[in-house]
Amino acid sequence: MFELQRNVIFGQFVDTGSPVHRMDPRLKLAAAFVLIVASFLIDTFAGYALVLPLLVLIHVLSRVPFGYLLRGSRFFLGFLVFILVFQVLFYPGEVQPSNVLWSWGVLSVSTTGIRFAAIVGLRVLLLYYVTTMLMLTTSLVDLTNALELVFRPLQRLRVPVNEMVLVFVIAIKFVPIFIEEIERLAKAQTARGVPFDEGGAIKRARRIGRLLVPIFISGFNRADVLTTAMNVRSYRGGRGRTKLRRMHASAGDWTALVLIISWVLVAWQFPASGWL
Amino acid sequence: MEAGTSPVIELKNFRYTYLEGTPRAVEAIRDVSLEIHRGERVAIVGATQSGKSTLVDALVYLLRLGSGQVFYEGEDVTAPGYDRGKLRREIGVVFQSPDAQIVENIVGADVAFGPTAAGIPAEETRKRVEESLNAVGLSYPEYRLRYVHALSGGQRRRVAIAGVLAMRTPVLVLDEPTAGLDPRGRRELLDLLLNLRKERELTLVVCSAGLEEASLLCDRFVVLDAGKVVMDGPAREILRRSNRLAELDISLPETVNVASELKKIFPDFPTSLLTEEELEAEILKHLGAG
Amino acid sequence: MIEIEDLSFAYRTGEEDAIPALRGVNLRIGPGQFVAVIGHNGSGKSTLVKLLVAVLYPTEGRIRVDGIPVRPGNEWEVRERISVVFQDPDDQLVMNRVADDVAFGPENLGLPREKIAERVHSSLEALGLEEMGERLIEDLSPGQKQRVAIAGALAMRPRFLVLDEPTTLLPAPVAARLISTVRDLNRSGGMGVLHITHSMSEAALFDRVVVMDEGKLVLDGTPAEIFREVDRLRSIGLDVPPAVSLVHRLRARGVPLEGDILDGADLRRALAALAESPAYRRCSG
Amino acid sequence: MMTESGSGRRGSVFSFRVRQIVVAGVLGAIAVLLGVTRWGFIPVPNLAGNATIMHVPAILGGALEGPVVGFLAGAIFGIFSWIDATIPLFKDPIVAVVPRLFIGVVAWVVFALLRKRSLSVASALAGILGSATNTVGVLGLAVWRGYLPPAAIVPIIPQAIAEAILAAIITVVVVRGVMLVRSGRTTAPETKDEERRY
Repeated sequence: MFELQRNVIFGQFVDTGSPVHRMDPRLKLAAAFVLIVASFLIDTFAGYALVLPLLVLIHVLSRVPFGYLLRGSRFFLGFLVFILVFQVLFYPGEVQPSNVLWSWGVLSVSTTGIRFAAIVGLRVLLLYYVTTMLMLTTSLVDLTNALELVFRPLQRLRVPVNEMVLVFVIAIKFVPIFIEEIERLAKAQTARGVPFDEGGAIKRARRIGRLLVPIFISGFNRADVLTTAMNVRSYRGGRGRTKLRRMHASAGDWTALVLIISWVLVAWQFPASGWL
Repeated sequence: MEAGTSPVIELKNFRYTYLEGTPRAVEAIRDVSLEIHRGERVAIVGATQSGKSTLVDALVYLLRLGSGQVFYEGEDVTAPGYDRGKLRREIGVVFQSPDAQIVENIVGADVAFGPTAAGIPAEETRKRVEESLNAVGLSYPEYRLRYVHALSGGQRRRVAIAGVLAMRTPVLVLDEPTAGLDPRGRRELLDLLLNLRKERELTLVVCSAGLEEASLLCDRFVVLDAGKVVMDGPAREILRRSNRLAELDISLPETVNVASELKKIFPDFPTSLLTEEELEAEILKHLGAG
Repeated sequence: MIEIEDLSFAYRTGEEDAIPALRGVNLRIGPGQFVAVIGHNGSGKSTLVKLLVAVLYPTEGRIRVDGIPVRPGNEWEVRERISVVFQDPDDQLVMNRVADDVAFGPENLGLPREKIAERVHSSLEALGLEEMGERLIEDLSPGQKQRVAIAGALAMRPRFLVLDEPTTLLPAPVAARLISTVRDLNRSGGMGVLHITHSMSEAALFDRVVVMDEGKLVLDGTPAEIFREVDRLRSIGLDVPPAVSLVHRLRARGVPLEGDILDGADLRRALAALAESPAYRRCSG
Repeated sequence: MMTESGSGRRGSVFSFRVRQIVVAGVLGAIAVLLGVTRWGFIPVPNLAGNATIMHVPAILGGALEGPVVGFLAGAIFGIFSWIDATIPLFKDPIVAVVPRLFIGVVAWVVFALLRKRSLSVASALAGILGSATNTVGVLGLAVWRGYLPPAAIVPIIPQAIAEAILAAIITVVVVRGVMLVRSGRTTAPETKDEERRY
């Protein structure tokens, strides 16, 4: 319980140096966005049958071991099965009596319910696969840089892009610092005989509240110093800022993005066109 | 104050890997065996990342199970049924950051925290609070109701020490006791610790990156490098090997630095001097002889 | 040139009366000077820093930086001339990668990309971090983080670098290396340095030492001049370097040591000279 | 206490003060660390086994620092719970992020309205209603997006109540602690306890 950093998987970046890793983070972000939108648009089995192999292909190209991803996904998959069963049993929509396979009180199993749950399951699976692949192949730092660069033109329209990204950057920066601090706190207080893992929920909430007080106080103090430091380094908002970091999108990156967009369009429109 | 025969704390082939099994694993301690006897005053010295903080954690067992054993008074504290609560009532640790250690927001309440948790009656606790606050130079009537957050860094460190003293532990462990203090705070704290050392029969362990205060408080040095004990012996013997210490990035007491300079003109000038008084006497002796 | 005239400042904290943090400070620091400021906690050192970079404004008196008065409206001009490094690098580094953080200041100035790249490169090089641009800051040691902070300050190309206790949290050998790097920067670039510290041995390495106590400037001179005032310094909660203290003792015992002695090497030279001197031979013989 | 001169160049609705950016980042980091260290999950006897308190920093951001900070801290919490989700419905960015934006804003409204009357009541209600915003928003969107049948809400109610109560307790404790430090008071009132221990 003292090695809190053990559990830290915030940002699951695994660098294999693959082409997926090397893709321009801006285009990667755009590709992920397209795929997330796809999960909202596609609602046919054929559509998912077309789009999921694309993710598998990306996964293979990323060279992230399948076992690694699967091990990290056990809890997710278990939970997914659980809510799907729930979804089937309590399906709220209109069901033709002919589609009911089994029912008992409020519980029922119908083909309509199963179909609906299966589509929801595939949608969640796609969302999960997309975000996980994005996080596995892109460091958080590159991701924030990409976010800022992609949305930079909006800064001219007074949308505080730089400011919002900066909030994210500062949060990422402070996580390891606070984890170290909280680790120190937990150790020192255990050494003084504060019982950590005991007591009921209310008692624990109070104890955690009291432990959080020094974290918040130190957080506010750190925030004051950092505010001063940023002011002293001439930070006055995102407008008028320039940027050192440049990103390079290769022809290959653009091709990949175009490919992904077309693939998604096909998966979305092809089944609806009645050809399948 | 003579050292007893059986050690009060003993580490046997202790190894510890921080964040074991993760990509960020660090071998913090690689095979340390160490005996500390009752009444000894030991400094554990090493540069950053040498493993000294992990060693402090091992003493009160604030770790996962590592390999090797840690004994307190002959009992294996790593054994499953061992009462670690008792261990922590026997070994008092003053950590580097008092803010992490202080659990209450009123000075008196914090000092009373340990004894209260240990089930000591109110009357006795109050006596101990008074005694401990006075011992660290914070007058009891003036400070018992003060808010901790309104104190200076040096004062907070004293409150942390008082909280440990109130437990009357036979062993006291101090992690970087004077780090970050200004000259006045540092001097006052050193005086206080020297006084405690004189008045109470304490087994003292001081953890430090440099030998400056360690040389004033302790008479045995255990030097760590990359998780291993590389030197262990009487303070003055270790100080003679100043070149080796400098290689390990351990800062020497200024008195030793001055003595090393003087050795260039007085070839028989001893370098393992700990106090200004000793240095002064030695110079006068050399001048008289010259 | 930093000019401070009759500077007073009081914090206003809620209902309580204003507590004066600075009282009538007069100080001039010329371009390229290498100055240490010492004083115990609460002596007003850190308040002085905040006033210098227009984070706070004087209650009374004036500050001018290269002729620019520090007052609301001028803060950005002032901050382009003075950079500050604070005690804990964790609280002042903004970005997550070394090069990005060093670039943060120049980016705020709206410099063209090539200029920023050049400044980042030269600042990293000056601090011996040229290989570390792409490293994550969280993976660095405290000493390296503090170097990144200094590189970030340097990238602003300031006329003055203010160091607000940057060595307090560092082990002594690491701190010593940092100060020697700053000395090199001062010598090669002509940038003025104002170093606030608790360490008397560090202060002894500077050309000029300013002593503060209870919001007032009490002593100002060369280290040798300042550390002559052993009793005065001790009475205000400060100290002198150990070698100075030793010399003080020896002189009190009648050993006629000549000259200004600040460290072991000075003492060695003085003792060697003494051993050679005829006067000494006569009395010991 | 700190006079800040580094506010945005122009007073647009969209410009944040530097301090707001930094404080929101700090509070977002605390929310994230409650998640990654598992400190943010308190065991309660119910279906999921745990009640989360990860939304508390957003509540505190709203209560102590205003709606902008509450909003941004909630955004960080939301984005984190999206990219790090193990519970399927949070893999949908709409469910994970959108409701979280309002936690701090609601907490701010409640706290600002009631703080003159009683700090503890204001904190407790900010905790409860901030928590409720989170629960109602997440569940509502999850049902709307088809991840949960409406019937699934019933067994989650005890969990939601537990989270609201825990959030209220922690908000009260932390607000009191932070306010005490900010008050600048140096000495506590005399204790009257018969069994005075100090």
